[in-house]
Amino acid sequence: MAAQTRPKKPIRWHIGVFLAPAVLVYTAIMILPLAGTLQLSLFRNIEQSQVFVGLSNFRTLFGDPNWSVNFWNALRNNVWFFIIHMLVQNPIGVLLAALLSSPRLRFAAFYRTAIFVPTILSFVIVGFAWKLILSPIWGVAPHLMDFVGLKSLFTPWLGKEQYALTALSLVSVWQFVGIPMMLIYAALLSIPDEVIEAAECDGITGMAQFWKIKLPLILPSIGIISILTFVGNFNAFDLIYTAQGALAGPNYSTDILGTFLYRAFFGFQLQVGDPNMGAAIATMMFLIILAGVCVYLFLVQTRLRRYQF
Amino acid sequence: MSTATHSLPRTIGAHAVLLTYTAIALFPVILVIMNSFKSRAGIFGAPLTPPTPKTFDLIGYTTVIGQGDFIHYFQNSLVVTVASLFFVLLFGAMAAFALSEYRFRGNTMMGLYLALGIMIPIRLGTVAILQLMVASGLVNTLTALILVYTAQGLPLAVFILSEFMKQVSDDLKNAGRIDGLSEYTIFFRLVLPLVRPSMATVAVFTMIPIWNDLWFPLILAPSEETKTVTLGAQLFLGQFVTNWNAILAALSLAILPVLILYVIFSRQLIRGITSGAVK
Amino acid sequence: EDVTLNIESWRGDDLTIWKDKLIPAFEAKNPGIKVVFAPSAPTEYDAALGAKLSAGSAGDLITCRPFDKSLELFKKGNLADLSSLPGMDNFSPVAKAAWQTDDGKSSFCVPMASVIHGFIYNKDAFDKLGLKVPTTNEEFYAVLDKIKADGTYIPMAMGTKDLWEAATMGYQNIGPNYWKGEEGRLALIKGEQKLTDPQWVEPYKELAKWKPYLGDGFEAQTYPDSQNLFTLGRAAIYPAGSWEIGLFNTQAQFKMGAFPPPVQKAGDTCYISDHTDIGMGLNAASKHPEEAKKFLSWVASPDFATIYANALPGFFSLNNTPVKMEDPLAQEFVSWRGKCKSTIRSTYQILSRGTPNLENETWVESANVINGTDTPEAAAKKLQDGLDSWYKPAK
Amino acid sequence: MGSLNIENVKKAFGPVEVLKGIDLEVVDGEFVVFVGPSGCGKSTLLRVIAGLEDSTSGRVLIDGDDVSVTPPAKRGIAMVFQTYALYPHLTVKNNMGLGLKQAGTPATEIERRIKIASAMLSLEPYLERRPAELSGGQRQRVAIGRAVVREPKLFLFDEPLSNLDAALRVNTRLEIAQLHRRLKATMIYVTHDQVEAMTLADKIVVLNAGKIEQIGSPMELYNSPANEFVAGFIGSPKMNFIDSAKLGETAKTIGVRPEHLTVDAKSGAWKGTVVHAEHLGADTNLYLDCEKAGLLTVRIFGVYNAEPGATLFATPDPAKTYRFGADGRVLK
Amino acid sequence: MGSLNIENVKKAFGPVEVLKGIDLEVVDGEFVVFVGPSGCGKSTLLRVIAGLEDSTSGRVLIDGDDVSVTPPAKRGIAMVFQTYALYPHLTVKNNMGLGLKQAGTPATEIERRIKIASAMLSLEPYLERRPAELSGGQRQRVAIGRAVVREPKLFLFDEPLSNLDAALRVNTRLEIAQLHRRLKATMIYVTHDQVEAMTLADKIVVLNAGKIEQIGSPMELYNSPANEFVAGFIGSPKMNFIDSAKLGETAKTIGVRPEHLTVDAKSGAWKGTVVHAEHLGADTNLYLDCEKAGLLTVRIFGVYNAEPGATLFATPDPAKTYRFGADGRVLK
Ligand SMILES: Nc1ncnc2c1ncn2[C@@H]1O[C@H](COP(=O)(O)OP(=O)(O)OP(=O)(O)O)[C@@H](O)[C@H]1O
Ligand SMILES: Nc1ncnc2c1ncn2[C@@H]1O[C@H](COP(=O)(O)OP(=O)(O)OP(=O)(O)O)[C@@H](O)[C@H]1O
Ligand SMILES: [Mg+2]
Ligand SMILES: [Mg+2]
Repeated sequence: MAAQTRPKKPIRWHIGVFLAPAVLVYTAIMILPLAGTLQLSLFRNIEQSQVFVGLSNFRTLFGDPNWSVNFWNALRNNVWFFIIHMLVQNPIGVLLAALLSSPRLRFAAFYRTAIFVPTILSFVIVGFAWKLILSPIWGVAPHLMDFVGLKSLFTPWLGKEQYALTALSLVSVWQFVGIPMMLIYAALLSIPDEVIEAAECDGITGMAQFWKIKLPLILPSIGIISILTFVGNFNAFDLIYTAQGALAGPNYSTDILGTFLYRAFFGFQLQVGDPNMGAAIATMMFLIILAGVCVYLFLVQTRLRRYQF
Repeated sequence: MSTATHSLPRTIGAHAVLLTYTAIALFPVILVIMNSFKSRAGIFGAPLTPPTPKTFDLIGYTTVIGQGDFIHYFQNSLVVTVASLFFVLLFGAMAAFALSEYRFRGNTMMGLYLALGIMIPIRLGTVAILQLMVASGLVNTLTALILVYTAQGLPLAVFILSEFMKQVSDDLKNAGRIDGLSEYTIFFRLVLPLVRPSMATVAVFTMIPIWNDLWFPLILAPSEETKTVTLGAQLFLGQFVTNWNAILAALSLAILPVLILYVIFSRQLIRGITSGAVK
Repeated sequence: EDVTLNIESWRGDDLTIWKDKLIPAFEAKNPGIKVVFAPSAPTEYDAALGAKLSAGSAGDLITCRPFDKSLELFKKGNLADLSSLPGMDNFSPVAKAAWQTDDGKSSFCVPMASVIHGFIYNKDAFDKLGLKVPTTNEEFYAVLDKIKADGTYIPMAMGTKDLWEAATMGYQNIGPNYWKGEEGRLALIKGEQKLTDPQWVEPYKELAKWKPYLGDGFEAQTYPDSQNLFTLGRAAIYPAGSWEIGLFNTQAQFKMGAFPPPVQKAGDTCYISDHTDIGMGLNAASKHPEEAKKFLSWVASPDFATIYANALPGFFSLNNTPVKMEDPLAQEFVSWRGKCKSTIRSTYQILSRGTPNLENETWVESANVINGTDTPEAAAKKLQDGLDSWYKPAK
Repeated sequence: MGSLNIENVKKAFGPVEVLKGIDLEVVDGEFVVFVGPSGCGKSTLLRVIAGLEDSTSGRVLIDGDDVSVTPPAKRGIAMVFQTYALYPHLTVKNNMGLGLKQAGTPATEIERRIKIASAMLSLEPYLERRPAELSGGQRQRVAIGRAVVREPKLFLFDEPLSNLDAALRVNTRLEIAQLHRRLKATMIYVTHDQVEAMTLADKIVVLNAGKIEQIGSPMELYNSPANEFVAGFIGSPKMNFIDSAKLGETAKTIGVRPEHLTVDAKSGAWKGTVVHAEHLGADTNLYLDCEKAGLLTVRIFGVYNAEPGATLFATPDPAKTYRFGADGRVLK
Repeated sequence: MGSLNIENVKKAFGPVEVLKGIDLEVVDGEFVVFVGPSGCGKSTLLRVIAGLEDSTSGRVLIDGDDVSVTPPAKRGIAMVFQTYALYPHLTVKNNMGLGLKQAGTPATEIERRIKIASAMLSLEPYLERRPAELSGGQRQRVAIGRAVVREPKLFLFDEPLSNLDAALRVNTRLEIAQLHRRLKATMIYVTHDQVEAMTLADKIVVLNAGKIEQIGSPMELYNSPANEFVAGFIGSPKMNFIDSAKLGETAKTIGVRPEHLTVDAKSGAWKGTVVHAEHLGADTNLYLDCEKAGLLTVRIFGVYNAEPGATLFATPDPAKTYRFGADGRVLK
């Protein structure tokens, strides 16, 4: 592009300096160990030594019904888990952020903190608290439903195959609504007041203002939230594990890729961990998530316009 | 903005929605805390009523306190969380700035590379990480935890921060360049202060999993000197599976510190927002 | 300079006992050796231990799960061979079987305790309703019916949410009476019997009958829920493992009794699950193997057995030297060893080595059967099919 | 239809009082220009009128109704912001059309109005661009266009032409004047440009430090300023103020506009030395250092050649000399 | 020290070519003003000089060195942005001081320079405020102050006075002129204000649609514009262009500046009707509709009363009449 007479650009060392610490720590402590683990998927432990077997672990994973049935089940459940988050968690998060960011709202700090409280709790606490609440024995949920005259609708949700996954997804939504809320809130606050004021003068108020002015300006943040939800959901493990155990009962109805991977990799109860098959599952999870992230990075993100304020 | 831009029904509506959701968000937490102050019979008999003189009982707390040196565990957690947070935010913001500000070959690939970390649970790398720490003699030190958490927190931080950094006005950075500021100064003096709200957001996101993590303290630093609060609490959670007084008390105690930390950060966040939103 | 030995364990519950009783007793006799009991949560134990062993940062002494889990560690070279450890001969071959190679040649963990299954009941409730302890199936259901009809108590406290309750407290508890303990278990391993045989399906049929006697919403009832239901006096019978004794003693405000799993017909031989559950091995990479062995020898001694069994009623010593126990309920449980034939859980040895894992599947299917989502026959067939897919016993 | 009454409006930001009691009456269809030094509160007053800022006290009435709690959207106003405040995500066309679309105006009508406005503002080539791809002046024109298409009863313009070049500025000024005549809308217009103020206004309001100094038609202000401030503010170059002490007059200060001084090489009232000459083409500004009167600016029509250092005599037009008392007020 | 050479610089945004080959030489210490219609590329050219925008081709030399790859920070320049680009999180004082602090200037020296600059720009009361708490004009002054305190060898000003009131504008203009003399720095200045351009510039560069139309001293441009565009652009009100066809001349167009027409009620060259009279105080603009010459603007010094509809005769000064050919160029 430039004329030949132009001198070469000097090397921009600062880019390296900015990247170096993160890249070094991250590579040494995260990427190398993980790569080491994922390559196990190409090996098999035979007589206490690792033997290269190519893709045969993957053949087992997809060919052997003992593995494939579980894998597809976990994947299906995981997709449902994700759908619920996208349909419930993110809209609620956006709604709450939109309400919170309305100017001069009283108690905004209180609401924001309160709504974020579940997000800061550990899975142990969340799992435990909700098991207690939904437990038919302790009776909080039936009590409450009695209160509004819906007691007849109560069932032991966490114990029923048809409800357990949805119930847990909703618990997870409850826990994580704070994250989309905070991100959107930060994005909304960075919209200049004057643009909003111009809209007020233009007669674009209330809902219309949200849809036509604010939403387009926070779309990049919504994009981020969607991809973070996707990544988070396909990596999810802890909540199911603390609430339903590693076997993700009843009858594997709450089994997602994370729990499936955990059982395979680390073993469970009498089941001895199989790092090779575990690595094969992890590789599949990784590829699924990577595909999603690439779709986002290369198809979605480049199309979302960002505005500088 | 002015009162004229507000309508009363809309304000009431907003409060109604927020209050409802606040109730949903807080209910389980309040339930746990409330019942932690009740006797066993009280917990089961009337879970929804606050402690009455008859059901009030601190037995749970007396059981829990004195189960180990919790002040010390707390210090450990604090050191680990704050130090990791510092490095995640610093390194993460630096890398995010490089990715969002400069166009260079491999920019997107570098972004993707730095995002790989959120796609695989770091747990899977445990053995290699542990070997690394054993080799470098860092087992049972807080440094090991700080390193791991820093690595673990970076991908998300870079991902979110680079998005927010793209919103900082070019003219502003250019004004800095014209003013003779080096790229480093532009980053530290101009960009960092302006993305403070998102830094605070990222800080909160990063802090939670670190504070709540069980696995790495268990593997890398389980010794009495380096134990974290969560690990300490988990141990006696296991111990009292059926002692609900103790469990509820332990849960309540576990909620407190992280709540305090969060409130501190969110203060920062508000301050960041009010000073950063100046356009 | 004192040598410090670290014990890896999943028994966080025993922390105080180790700290206050066992370790001081050992240290008093062995100056120069310090012992630290460092438990992790049961759910994390195996994974964490595996990682630490691979990386070389695990403690000197390893608490052993029974059978394959520990065998695997031994095969990998993580556990030292303890066949010649002084004190190993204090244990019967049956006791040692859980921590031996398949050929029985090498032992790698010192057996510590076993647990016995049965039913604990609320004596006050039985007295109030005028019930007699059941010995046969018929009596058992009669008692359950009466409790149900009365309505004051939930007849039986068990939930299926945690899965393993259904398998361990249900299937493994009553099963030995049907498959005749060791006889059936070994035949299964040899391939002479199948899980679809009547003696293996029958226990499921019984479990399926339990459903009406369980509390409302038992599908979502967790193990601690069951414990609480019983100790708060809201349930009359609790399908139990003997490890509950310690806890129940402190929590229940009523008198308790225990009975072994009822037999099919009066006069039948009774079988009980007396399951070797916990042992202790030596980390092959330990820097202080001599001191550690000294400690293990002490664990194998009757001294240890006495302190341990009394401190933890319900964990019964496997030592040949009989241990004098104070707790009446524990005495009741252990007395069944004399009346009935002992066996261990059917799925533990060899059969859970492959994929699918028979133990895990048994958890899931036992819960399914009680929940009514699978018939006993279907459940049995699933289990056998799974087993067949990888287990080819030499005939 | 578009009358405006402002009654004793005050506005403070924290401890700083920015508007110190403004009273103003604007009749329907009037074109009112606010002028005043930078920071005197012009934008703030506009924002109070628009309802974007609460006044600390006082009332704003539009068409006789107190609008203190009426949202901006319901006040029937359009505003051009000093900082443009364009919607960054919308094209120029949609920036202009959004308000109309929201109001349910038919698409063809929207199209028509945008066409007219963009022609008037020479924006046609940029209709599909986004604000970030426009130059400063182009953005400002979009902001004007956005207000214009809505045809409200009350326009608020905050320095709408400051970034335009002279030619465009004259054109746009004429277009605004025409718009004013055509729509018969009331317009309130903030500007720093003397020409704009003088040519557009029916009435100029001179603000200073949050207070109104004088209200009047352009020529009223030019010819009979109420006080020294207004006299100095209206007219460019600024009126010369001469300390009377030196001249032996009764008034505190004597004021003469540069255009009301004549120079002569030979004789005149005040003898001085040329310090600097500014050649603007159509006229020339001479800066004379006079013995008696101090530094004087003299404005001469056409090109006038005077070398710095030369001696010249300046003579004021006695009919156009102002006398100010110690309080700054004009003495008659 | 501060010379600048621009050689055939081109700049395109995607398909749109904004600068179409600019050649310019600025000697050390010169004051150069860029003028041109909105959107013609003035800001873009400044940004290329500053190094904020890569030119598509061509070279920029500062002091003879090709700075194409020198980062802005190393070019020894200061710039005032059209959008101000203040640091929102810093106080006025720190906005001005940051660059100096970065350069390691001693604190007392920083303090001193800020003091001088803020006095010169009347910013003292606002030193502790943040940009959001300032009015438009105040922000603009801060932006100027930030550039001024650095005393670089090359200043770039992008419409630095557009938001200031007349008085302040004159003052600041004089201060900039003084600064220029004192620092002997080179200054490049974009403005739409004729007075600023005429009074400040050593050399005015007239840009149009990405090309240079003419370069020259202010009076050169005023007296001998190279073409119709420059003639129309320099001088306000704009030169009258009369279609020669109606007058029977050889040139395509005849140009007469408004100030070079005289009016008389009785006789003159072109008879016309008064359409509108603008009273600016110091002078009056008359719009005459002439039978032969079309609509003419006449600028008259002082107040001139003419009712719309009255008949007047306008006469051009033949010595100051321009003749343009079909290509727009001046015919001599
Ligand atoms: N990022 C961009 N993408 C596309 N076109 C652009 C971009 N920036 C500027 N332009 C166009 O380039 C042209 C020149 O812009 P520039 O800002 O240099 O104008 P200017 O002479 O400074 O105008 P003004 O006096 O209005 O500030 C304009 O027509 C503008 O629309
Ligand atoms: N948010 C605020 N907080 C504190 N002071 C403010 C705030 N906004 C404006 N001011 C101050 O109020 C005064 C009036 O500001 P305003 O914007 O109305 O001035 P203006 O007359 O429009 O000036 P300009 O001609 O420079 O645009 C200024 O001195 C300004 O510093
Ligand atoms: Mg203003
Ligand atoms: Mg510009």
